[in-house]
Amino acid sequence: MSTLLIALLAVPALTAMVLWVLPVSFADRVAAVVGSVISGLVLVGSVWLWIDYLRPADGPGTLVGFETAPRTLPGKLYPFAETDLEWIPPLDVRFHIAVDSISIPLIMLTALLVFLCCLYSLRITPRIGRTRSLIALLLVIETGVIGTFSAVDLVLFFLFFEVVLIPMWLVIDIWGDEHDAAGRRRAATTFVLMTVLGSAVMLLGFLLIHRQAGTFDLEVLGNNPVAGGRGVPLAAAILVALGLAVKMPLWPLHIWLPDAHAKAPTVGSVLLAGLLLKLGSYGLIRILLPVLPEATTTIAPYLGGFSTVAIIAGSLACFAQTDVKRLIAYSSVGHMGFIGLGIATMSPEGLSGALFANIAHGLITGLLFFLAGAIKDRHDTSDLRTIGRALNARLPRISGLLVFASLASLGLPGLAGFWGEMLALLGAYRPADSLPRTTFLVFMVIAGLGTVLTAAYFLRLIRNLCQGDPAEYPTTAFAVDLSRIELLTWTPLVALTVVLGLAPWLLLDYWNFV
Amino acid sequence: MPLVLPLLLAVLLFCLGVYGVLARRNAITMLMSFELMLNAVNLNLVAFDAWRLDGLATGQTLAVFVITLAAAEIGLGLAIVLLLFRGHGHVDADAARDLVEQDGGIPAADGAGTAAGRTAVEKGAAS
Amino acid sequence: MIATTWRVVGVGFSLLVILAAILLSGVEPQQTSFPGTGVGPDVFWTFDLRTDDLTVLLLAVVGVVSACVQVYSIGYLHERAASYTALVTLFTAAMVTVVVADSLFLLLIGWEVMGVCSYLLIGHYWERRDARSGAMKAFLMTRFADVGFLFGIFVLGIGYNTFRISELGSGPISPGALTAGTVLLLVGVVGKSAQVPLQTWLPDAMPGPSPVSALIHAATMVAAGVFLIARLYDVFVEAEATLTVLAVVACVTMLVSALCAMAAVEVKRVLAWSTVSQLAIMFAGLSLGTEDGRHAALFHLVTHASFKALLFLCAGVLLHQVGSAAFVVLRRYTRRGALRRAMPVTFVTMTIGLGALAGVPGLAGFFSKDSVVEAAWHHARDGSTIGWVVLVSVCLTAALTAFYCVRLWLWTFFRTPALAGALGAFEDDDPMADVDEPDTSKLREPSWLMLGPLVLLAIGAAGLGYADGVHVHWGVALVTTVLAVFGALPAYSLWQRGADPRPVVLEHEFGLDAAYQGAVVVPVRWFAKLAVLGDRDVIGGYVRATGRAGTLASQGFRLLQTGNVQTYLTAAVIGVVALAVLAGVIAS
Amino acid sequence: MTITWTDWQAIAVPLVLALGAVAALLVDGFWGAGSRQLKHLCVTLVTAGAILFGFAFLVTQRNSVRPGFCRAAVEAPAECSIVFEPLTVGLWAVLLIGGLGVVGLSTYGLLDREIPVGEYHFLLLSALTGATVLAGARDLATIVIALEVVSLPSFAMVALRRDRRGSEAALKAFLVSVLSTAVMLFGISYLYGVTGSLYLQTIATQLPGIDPDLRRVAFAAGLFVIVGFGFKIAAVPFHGWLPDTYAGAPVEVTAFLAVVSKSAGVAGLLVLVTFGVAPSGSELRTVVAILAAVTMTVGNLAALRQGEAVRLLAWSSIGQVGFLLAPLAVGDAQAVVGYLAAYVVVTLGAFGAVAVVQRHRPAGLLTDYRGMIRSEPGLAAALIFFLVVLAGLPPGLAGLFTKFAAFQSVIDADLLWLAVIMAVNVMIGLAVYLRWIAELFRLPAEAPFSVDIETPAVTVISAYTAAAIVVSVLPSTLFTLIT
Repeated sequence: MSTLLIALLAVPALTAMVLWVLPVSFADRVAAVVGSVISGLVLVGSVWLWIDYLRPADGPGTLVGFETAPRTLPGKLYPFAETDLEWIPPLDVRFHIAVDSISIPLIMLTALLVFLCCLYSLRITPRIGRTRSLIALLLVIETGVIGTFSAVDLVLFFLFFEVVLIPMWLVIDIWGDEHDAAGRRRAATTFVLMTVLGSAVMLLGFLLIHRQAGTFDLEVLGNNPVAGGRGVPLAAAILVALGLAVKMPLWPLHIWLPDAHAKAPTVGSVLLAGLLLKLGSYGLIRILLPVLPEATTTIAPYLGGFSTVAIIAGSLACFAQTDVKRLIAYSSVGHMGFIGLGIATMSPEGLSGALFANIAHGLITGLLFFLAGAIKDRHDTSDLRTIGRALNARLPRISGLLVFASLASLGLPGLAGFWGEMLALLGAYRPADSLPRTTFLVFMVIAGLGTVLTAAYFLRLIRNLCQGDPAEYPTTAFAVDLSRIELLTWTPLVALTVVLGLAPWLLLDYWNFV
Repeated sequence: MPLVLPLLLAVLLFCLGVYGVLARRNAITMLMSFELMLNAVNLNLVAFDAWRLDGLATGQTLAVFVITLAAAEIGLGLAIVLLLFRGHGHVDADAARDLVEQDGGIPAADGAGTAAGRTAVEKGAAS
Repeated sequence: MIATTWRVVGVGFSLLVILAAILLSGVEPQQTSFPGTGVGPDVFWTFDLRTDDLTVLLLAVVGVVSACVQVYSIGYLHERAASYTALVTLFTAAMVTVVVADSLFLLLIGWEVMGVCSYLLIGHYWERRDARSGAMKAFLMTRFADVGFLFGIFVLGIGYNTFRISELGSGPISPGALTAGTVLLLVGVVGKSAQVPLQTWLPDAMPGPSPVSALIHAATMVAAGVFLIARLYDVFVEAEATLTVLAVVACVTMLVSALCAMAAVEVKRVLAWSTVSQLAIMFAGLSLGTEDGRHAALFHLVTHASFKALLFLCAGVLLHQVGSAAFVVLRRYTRRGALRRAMPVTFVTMTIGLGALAGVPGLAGFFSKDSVVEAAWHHARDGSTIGWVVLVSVCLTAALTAFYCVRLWLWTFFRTPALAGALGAFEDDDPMADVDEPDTSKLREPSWLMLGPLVLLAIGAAGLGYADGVHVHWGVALVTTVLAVFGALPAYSLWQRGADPRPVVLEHEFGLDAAYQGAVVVPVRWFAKLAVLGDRDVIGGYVRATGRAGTLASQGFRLLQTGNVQTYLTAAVIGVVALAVLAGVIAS
Repeated sequence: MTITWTDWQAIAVPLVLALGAVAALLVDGFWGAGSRQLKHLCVTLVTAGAILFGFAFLVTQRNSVRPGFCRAAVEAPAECSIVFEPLTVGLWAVLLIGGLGVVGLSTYGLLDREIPVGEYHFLLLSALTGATVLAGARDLATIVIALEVVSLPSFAMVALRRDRRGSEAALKAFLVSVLSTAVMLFGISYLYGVTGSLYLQTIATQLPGIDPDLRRVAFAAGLFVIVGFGFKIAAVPFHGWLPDTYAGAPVEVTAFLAVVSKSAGVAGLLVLVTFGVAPSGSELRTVVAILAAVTMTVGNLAALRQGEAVRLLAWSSIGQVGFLLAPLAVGDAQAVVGYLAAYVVVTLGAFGAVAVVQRHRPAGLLTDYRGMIRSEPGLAAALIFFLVVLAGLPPGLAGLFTKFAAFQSVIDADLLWLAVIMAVNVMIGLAVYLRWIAELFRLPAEAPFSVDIETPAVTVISAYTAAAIVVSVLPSTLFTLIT
């Protein structure tokens, strides 16, 4: 029984309830403050959890480091802060949550992004108002995401996976692009329907696993994986992978993503890209690899192939985008492709890379979407052609940050985006022994070219948006460059991007797979 | 008498009943057709009972039940038809169509219904 | 205020680098351990540093050049100075990182940060179209090459089972992996150092501020390629095939770029091509695979750093004071020697620089180039084909270099005795331009902040040749000098006739840009459209069709709801029959 | 010698319900000219009392097995007509919950209409009696009679308002139902002919060893019986009457049809499939599976474009039945009962909320619900919760886990194709309910629905909500209805 972890789950959800119970006018005023405080507490709690995890069991001393960190099977859960309660015995479902070095960083990322979103909402909210509900929904999403990252029971995983759907749908549907009501509704509905179909398919996979192994418990399943690479295990692996691929999203199941991101409000985009996509990749690592190792081997080349296509197709699509939020959304497709490739290699390098890229992408794309939102708010459109060029002259600081975030996103060594992609490629250079190496070498080369494409479209974005003759694009009368709240919100993201880029061992040390 | 004769008759009766139900507009005729169908059932039951030499005469017992049941149904049915007549002035089953959906559904402007998959992918993005 | 702070930081950092070089010189090679990290059982890397002679040498070069550039920039650049200075400092720091790294990944960080800094600095004047596209091109081409570089790191690191540079080369590795790894590294080097076939970005990077060009061409970025091969020389020497490739690339590059330089009509562009050419000479030296060759290459690196930095800073002065470095513009100011007279220091230092570049005996370039030739000669004498190829190429290049140096010098500072309008004269050189004389009265030397570095570097360009201990192989010296004279004479003769023939193929720089445009950029655009169309019309089409099918089905089912109870009954009976048939099918 | 012997406790609940029905009628009949309101209260209390007795009985006897009307058979266990056993407990619990819910629903709204209170409750309890008997019945004769006892009162209830719409709705339901009875009886007659018995248990033992020539007859007969129930539960293609009848009947009666009548049908079908005509491995189960697939798909798809709340609920209830049929097809009683229980609770809740709105906005369009989250937050929140449970998404865990159980039983029975269709239908179903939820959230609304909701309504809907929340937090209660 771990009070801390349960508190991390319960506090945001309960706060959301309280917010909804409070009278509207009052709650609208205090929502952002309450949300910031609560999500700040959650952030502190999650960091505390991490420190707690690193502290060796035998009394105080130095934290665990690379040499001392235990070697673990890839993706397998080594539970910490465990809570295991009986819940629905007839269905063999338990309320079993625990965390380990794979999930805590993601939980910290979740807490951080939600905290920043709440903080951002202190000053900047969508025009339509209804701040109370927005903050409450953000907190519910936080619960769902943290729950997914800490679920040990497959059904619980599925449950938390679904928790975020309706809140996110509402966030897009209500607070989305105010100029395009039909479009935002469509985007929201497409998002929620595709995801729900994916998760239902994933559930089928879980049930097949249960039929084969007789349990939903990841801990047990990790110790006794489902053997066999054909038949039922294969079907289970395919179904689970399909379901998670929708969420991730892997090409060609990504079709919901550009619309959803483009139409969502700023905080919605940030959470969608920063957190929700991670649920898919986390699931692949946590469920597919340790539970269905042999079946995963069978599908890994296909997973890798689709990921590689995602890298190329996502990057190429970015070239033809005229909407800055859409462009960033498509860039996520490419980046998630790297994560998929890393997972598909089933090698320690690839997995660590995927995990690192998860975190890095959350930070960087979060920042990018914040910036895109800021630019959109200032111009009342996210269309590149309408916004015009020469942002360097009009909004120098925001523009500078955009350049920074773009560079980080294109995988500049020394910033967080690099290590994950580098390790994914390294994993593809030397995939697990059971996988066809030549295939993965081809993937590696194509993905490598994908990094060039990534660089190219980001440079194109910078060129078309930040640079240009300022004389042609006069300064907007009341456009403010980088307000205080924006600075406050984005600084942590920038700082962490740099810190993780220069000191990857802060995370990599603890993913020490065999 | 071979078993097949009553069975055949029963099938004929039943089909006649089905035809009546489907083809006749008058509600009372329809009720009568139902009677035909139920009587086909009774015929079947009695025939099987005899064929089986059932010591408990289950089939015949059930036949009695069915007769009762038919009476109850017709009773209620006639009451409903009466009500229909009071309201509509006729007893044509196919003319009672007040309850058909009137509005033709929701207006198309409300996009949510059709949004199951309609994505505005790349609206003008290629340009 | 912020700009001032950054300037202090920048200059201070450069001085610090120099100080470090001084302190470290002569110290035993050593390594400093830093924490590392890794994944899995056998991939582990650290962020170790190392210092040895090579480090010290490069540190000194980097420190001096960047100090000069920083000081020069104070006078040169005024707009957006803070970000500019910060980036230059970061640029220097990145190069220092490359130089001191003992970890391939740390090296890669420096390597790519340099790329980004160069991108941002080339695009410093982002209002200008050529600056924007040049910057983008520079970054993308080097980035492309860096992918190869990264893969090379993979191959070598996994092959040797270490990512520590000092441990590379020791230990077993399969010949295939060795060759593949080194060739892939070479791809990165080719991109970074702008060798054929990735040479086109460097001339296009010229819209950047001149001091940045000086930094890129002399001490950082392009020099990093040479440094890397020198650093990993043990590994490269093992891989003969790679060295052959390097030699071919170097020889082709030095000739091609020298030819391009002969046709360029802008001072900075000429200098850019000459950089490519000179770097190729260094690579040629390295490709010999001998200790002599390496030494010669590094020697040339140092001298080249001084005279090329000098030349770019001089070009910067021209740009700063005159407003342009194009021959066309400069020629108007050369009438009656205005330029020469108004800016004597610039004239003299630039002359020294060009002399050094052309290999005028006694100046730095002369010695260092000769040492390469000599190393090639020694190697060729031992029966190596590579040696011969390098020898011939470098000699030819010497002649070509002399040609374009003289051409540059004459056309910039001296008035043509002949009338305008001769063969190949500058097209937009209007004969009437003689009439309206540009106002030369305002031409004057820039402030000493800018001249100081010039003088310092000029001293280096003149004197560095003696730093290595005077060692002249008279035969080689004679040959190269004669060749240089042979190269210089036609240039003089043409100038005297007022002619400047520029073959189309050279003006178009062998058409490589157009080829890349057609082979890479256009297809990528096509594919981008295809990707978007595919998303919209194929994948999205399926999704939309699903939605529409759902709607249609919904409508259809609603149509079946006629309100007629007999319809319902009929449907039900049909359903029963259908189920019966279906059941029959299943049962049988 | 006794031919049959019986444990009278086995039929205690139906008996009390029947007595309650008579009592309600009597109270109404002898009331005189007193306060109508008081009379309503009295009748309601009588009805509720009878149902509550049923609950009490179930709670005390939940683990016992009590056969009724049994006779000894040769070399076999005794054949019984009614058995009180865990499955019966579960089904009765669901039915009684539904009945009580409808009674609660009828506490507001009835008084305003021209609906006779006494008759209404009499019919309600009668139908409930039939339903409980049906759930416990173990022979075909009892099943048929019980089914009629459920059906006939329902039609009377539909027509109770005695207007044009009511009579048409009743006629449609009636005609379809009579046809279904006839078809079912026709099938039963053949089943009897083939096996020589009406006891499910005997039929089940006889069927596998049957003469191959007769197998096809038996198969068709079983099919007819199942089809008969297909009418009752409105499985596609026997569903045509349902939307019209739902739309024509008073909302309370609609709720009754959707909850009690439908549950009774499902209960009967469950009994039939698991104990009699379609033993494990029978091809008839495949037919049921196909019915399930078609029903859920058509129901959900047709609901996609509905603009009226009641019709949307009608179509969605067809979709829900499809989901119910899926575990039924594989004979997983636990999943069926769990699903049914959750469905009953939230359907009642949804109809309760609809009843409140419909009283003031008779058109009952979805657009009438626009912006209710702001104008009537409590009611809207409850309605949203019910819809979310129906869709099977968090926070509606009751719906989620019952769907989950359905998936599980289908997967465990190797019907992957059905599972995939179910997965697709989860998506379509969500699309259906989201449209409604979206309306509720949409702001600003021009004239949002806002009234003072009557206290009984608030109480009843709160109770449903509380129940739904409880089963959402502790979904295991749903599955422990059958121990």
